[in-house]
Amino acid sequence: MSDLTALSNSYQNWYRFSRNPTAVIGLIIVVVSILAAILAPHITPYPDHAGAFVDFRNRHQPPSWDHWFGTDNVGRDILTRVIFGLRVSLLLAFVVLIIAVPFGTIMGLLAGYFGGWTEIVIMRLTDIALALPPLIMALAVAAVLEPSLMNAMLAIASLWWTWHTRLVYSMVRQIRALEYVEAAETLGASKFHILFREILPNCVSAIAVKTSLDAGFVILVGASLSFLGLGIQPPTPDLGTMVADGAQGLPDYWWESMLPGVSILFVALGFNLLGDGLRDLFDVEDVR
Amino acid sequence: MTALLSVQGLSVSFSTYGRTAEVLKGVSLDVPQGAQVALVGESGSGKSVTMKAIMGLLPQPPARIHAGKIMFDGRDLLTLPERERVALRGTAMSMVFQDPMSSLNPVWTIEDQLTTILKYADRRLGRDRDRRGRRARVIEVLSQVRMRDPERVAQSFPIMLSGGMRQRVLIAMALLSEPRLLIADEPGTALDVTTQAQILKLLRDLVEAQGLALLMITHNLGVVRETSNYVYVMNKGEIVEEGPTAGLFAEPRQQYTRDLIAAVPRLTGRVAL
Amino acid sequence: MEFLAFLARRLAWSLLVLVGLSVVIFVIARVVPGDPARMALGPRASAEQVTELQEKLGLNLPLYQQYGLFIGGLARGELGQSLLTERSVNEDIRTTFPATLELVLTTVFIAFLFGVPLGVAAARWKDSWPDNLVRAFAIVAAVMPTFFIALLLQVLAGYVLQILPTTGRLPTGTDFEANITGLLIVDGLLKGQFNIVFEAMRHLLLPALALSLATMGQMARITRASMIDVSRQDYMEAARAFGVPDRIRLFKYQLRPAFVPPLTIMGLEFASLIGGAFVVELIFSWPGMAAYGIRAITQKDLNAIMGVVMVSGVFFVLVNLLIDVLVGLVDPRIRIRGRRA
Amino acid sequence: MTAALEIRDLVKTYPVRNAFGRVSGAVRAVDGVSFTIPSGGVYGLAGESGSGKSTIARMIMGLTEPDEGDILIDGVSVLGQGERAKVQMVFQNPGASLNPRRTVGQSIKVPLVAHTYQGDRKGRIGDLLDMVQLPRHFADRYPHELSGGQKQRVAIARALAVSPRLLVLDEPTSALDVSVQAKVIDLLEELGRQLGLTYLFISHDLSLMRNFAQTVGVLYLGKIVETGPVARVFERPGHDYTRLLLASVPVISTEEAAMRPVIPLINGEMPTAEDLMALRAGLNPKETAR
Repeated sequence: MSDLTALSNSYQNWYRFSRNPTAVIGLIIVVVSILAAILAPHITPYPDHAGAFVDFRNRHQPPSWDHWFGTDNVGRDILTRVIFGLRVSLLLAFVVLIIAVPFGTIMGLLAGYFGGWTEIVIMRLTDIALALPPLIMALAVAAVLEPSLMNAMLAIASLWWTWHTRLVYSMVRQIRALEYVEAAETLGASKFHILFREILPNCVSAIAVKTSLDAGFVILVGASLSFLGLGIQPPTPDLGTMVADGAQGLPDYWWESMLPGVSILFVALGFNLLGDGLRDLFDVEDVR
Repeated sequence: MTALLSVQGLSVSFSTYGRTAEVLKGVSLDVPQGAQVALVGESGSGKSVTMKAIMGLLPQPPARIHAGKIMFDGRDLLTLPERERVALRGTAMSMVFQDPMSSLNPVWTIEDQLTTILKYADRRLGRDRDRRGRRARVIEVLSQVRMRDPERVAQSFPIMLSGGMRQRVLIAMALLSEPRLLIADEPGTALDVTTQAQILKLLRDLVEAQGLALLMITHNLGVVRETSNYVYVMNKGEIVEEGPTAGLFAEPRQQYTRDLIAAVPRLTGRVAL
Repeated sequence: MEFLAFLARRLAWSLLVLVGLSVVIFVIARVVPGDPARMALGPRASAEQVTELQEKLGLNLPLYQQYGLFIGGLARGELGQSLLTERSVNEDIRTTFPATLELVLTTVFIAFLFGVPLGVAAARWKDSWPDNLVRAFAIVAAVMPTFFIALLLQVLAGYVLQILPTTGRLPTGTDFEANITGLLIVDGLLKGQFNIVFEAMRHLLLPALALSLATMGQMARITRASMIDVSRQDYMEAARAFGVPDRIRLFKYQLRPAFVPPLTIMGLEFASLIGGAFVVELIFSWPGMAAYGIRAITQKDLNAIMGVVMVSGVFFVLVNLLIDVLVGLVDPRIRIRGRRA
Repeated sequence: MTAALEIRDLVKTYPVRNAFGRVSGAVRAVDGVSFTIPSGGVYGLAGESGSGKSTIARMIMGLTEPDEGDILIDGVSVLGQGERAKVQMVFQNPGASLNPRRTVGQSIKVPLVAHTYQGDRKGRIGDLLDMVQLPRHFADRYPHELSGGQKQRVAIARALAVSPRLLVLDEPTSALDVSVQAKVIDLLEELGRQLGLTYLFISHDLSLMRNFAQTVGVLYLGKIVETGPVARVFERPGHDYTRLLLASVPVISTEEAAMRPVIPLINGEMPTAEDLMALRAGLNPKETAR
């Protein structure tokens, strides 16, 4: 009986989700991008072009049947490098969010529920982080240490958690005032129970929506960073770097910068559409 | 004498997610000129839908009116052109909103909101009144609802006023253009009992003094007795019983009404059933 | 009174944020591995040269004393010497900041000018084609990498159509000194040189547009959501029940209470606008502070980096204080209660 | 016999801050309140918003600590004790007092886990649902699948899970329709008899109080202004505020109407409590525009 209602609930959710065309498109883009990134060595037409490969006879080839996205200034297949570049982008988003989301959520729960000095300290930290854009932070760190993917991820994650903290904090402040939290307190429930069993489940949908949107934005920050030459270093393919390098050949060799640029746009769009679809599905208030 | 407002066989359905539910099934009720009529029902009875249909505030879709007439002053509101219908709103018939906390715009002063309403009501009625005239009328109406310092209230933003005072402002809002019919949606239920009593007395006094017709929509049988002399009892989209208030309360004929009255706790203590 | 107290409180918090920011910047610059003096001088410098520079920069002192020196300098508005330009960082920022300011202000102006009406239109025609169009625009604008938009605009307008300049603030060789406010448009107006104003605007258009698209989409989205939120309030239905016309309801009753979220978000967006300016200035050869910052970063010019980040932070904080005042003007509840809802 | 609940001179003040956050004074939300409820009794606390009734409930539940005074349950002071299994609470709004993401069973299990109930928890949940006359399979339902009255029954079941002595009922039926209210009140009375429960019933609904409580205390601005057996207080009210409250109740019969005290009108209008007090004290009612 209960299993049936639960099942019909999730079926209903899926039905509503599947009726939302933008959300479905978003999901497809996300899934295809992730699969392509994972399977890159097996599905790309010229896997060896991912490294320091040179073929000057084939440089600056416009898009063709052999090279769907054309070739770059040393003759490498751009489609291959875009797909390998996705790996870097998605890895960046994954690592940043796997650090930032749980940490930010816990900080938000603590600040929102306990109040007092916990709240003051945590929320002032988030205020400071607001004044410091992730891109500039990552740039500064890259300058002082050395430009690398790891440093970029750490620099971005070190600020990104604050956005989740602010989201969860404001939700907890609302939820804490509801009677069911007070009821749990009068029933003698532990603080752990109240935070993780009563409050957190009511924040999960909003966190999911935000995480999906964030994945797109982290990818954009990462691409900007490498566009400025402070991301992952060559010859590893990276979308931002490809746009920057290709820009030297504008407007004649437009595909060398435009197609990697469109690819970034495409992946970020996928995560955004997915997040928007989830928002409609969960009926979450506007986050971000 | 024909009634000022006469709802005849009104049927309304709501369609959501492909399902259609009939929420009003042939509702008929009359509000004669200068009479005080109550429409009482529990949640989900259809009383709010009836009220919104009369005011022309039903969102269509999802709602659909598929039968009936709403006669006001001899004209059927449902077939009236939209312009003429809008012209009646807030002028010939107007409404006292329920929730004093959320029914006033928080970013404009009371005077600003009342004069705006008056300005467009005047325009529809072809009345010529300048800014100063409008202001004077607003102050006049605010004193009619027994506001002690109408000038200061007019200058206030809603959050500077107590719940009771905001409810008075809502009543003043309804009185601005000298309506003939006042539709009251559970005024005072969001307030404390003593404040509610003040509001109900004020409403009663105003209606009697100005000879207005009143349609009181409520779930509270006590409020019905305090404010009306004729009552319609509604359940599941239908009028189950009607009659003069005192008589109906003393001798309900239908089982539903009997149960409803029996469920109300009495100030005198338990009644032997 | 309550409002003044609110602003005073916000001001106090802002100062705290700035102190926090200075600590963060200091930590990044000093505690991370590597010797700033060695980094600045490069691997071929002699040990004496490094020691000399260390002493000059106070790097041989204990950390808390170094922070003391740093914050003391900040308090006096002294950002130290740039290792790269060998001028004071103050001087460098004073010459470059107005260009960035002009760019960012124009961007905000454009974002608001188009974003808010788009949001209003989307809310007004919710779920029909104008709404869908605005929502699609907002999403695409949000996910377009700023550098990509900038390149695209540069190619389109600069190379293909050839109607707008794609680099700098003025045509090369223009003899004009913006020595009043540093903003070309303002100074041009003040000096009555309208051709300068015109040229400055022409040069501003592309970079400002590139920088504003994402924020414009954001404004449209927030305005739409906020308008829809307000449209569900009881007072909107009341206004309708009293026969207040559509137009008045939309602009007077709905837009004003709905205006607070876009304003607030605009304030928060400033941080990412400054971030975006780093990219846009580089692409359009804009002689601003962000471009200076990028150069400082690639050359490991520590004082300059710290200066640029600190000035961005101060700018952000000031803008948000201004926004608090605006929000108070728009919404009397904040004025009266002295806090946000 | 010791009282199930004894409240002694309870005081709770809240600091008043000026615009700059400085403490500039204090409001006495609860100002020297004392009462006792004998075991198995029903004590009604009547008051309007701002009277301090919710603050009293919160202090009894241990959600707020009083500044002065003592709270004794079965003759033992409970101040400073964290959990109070002997006293449980039913909240005003059944829609908000159950977590929307948790099933009825999960909600009822919370106190069982918190107070380390040793027996068969699943069986106990079923028994509790039986007690509040809901089908046992409701344990798997989510709150949004229930009606308001059903939710309030679940809240009662949850409060009874650890066999408390005393239930604090904070306006338990004010969000319900009258017909549903009557059934919930019947249930509470029956449970009270069966389990020997003591009730503290907090409400602004005097008619309901007349029917449900045996003793009533009328709370005004943090003080009990009148107390006594409910029939005596309602038939011969001794305090002006009680009279005003009674006169304000909308009633449905002439007998009830005859019972309401006559209140002097001020400017042709029902006075506010402040005005009435001021009038009695011989002062001119002052203008009260806030």
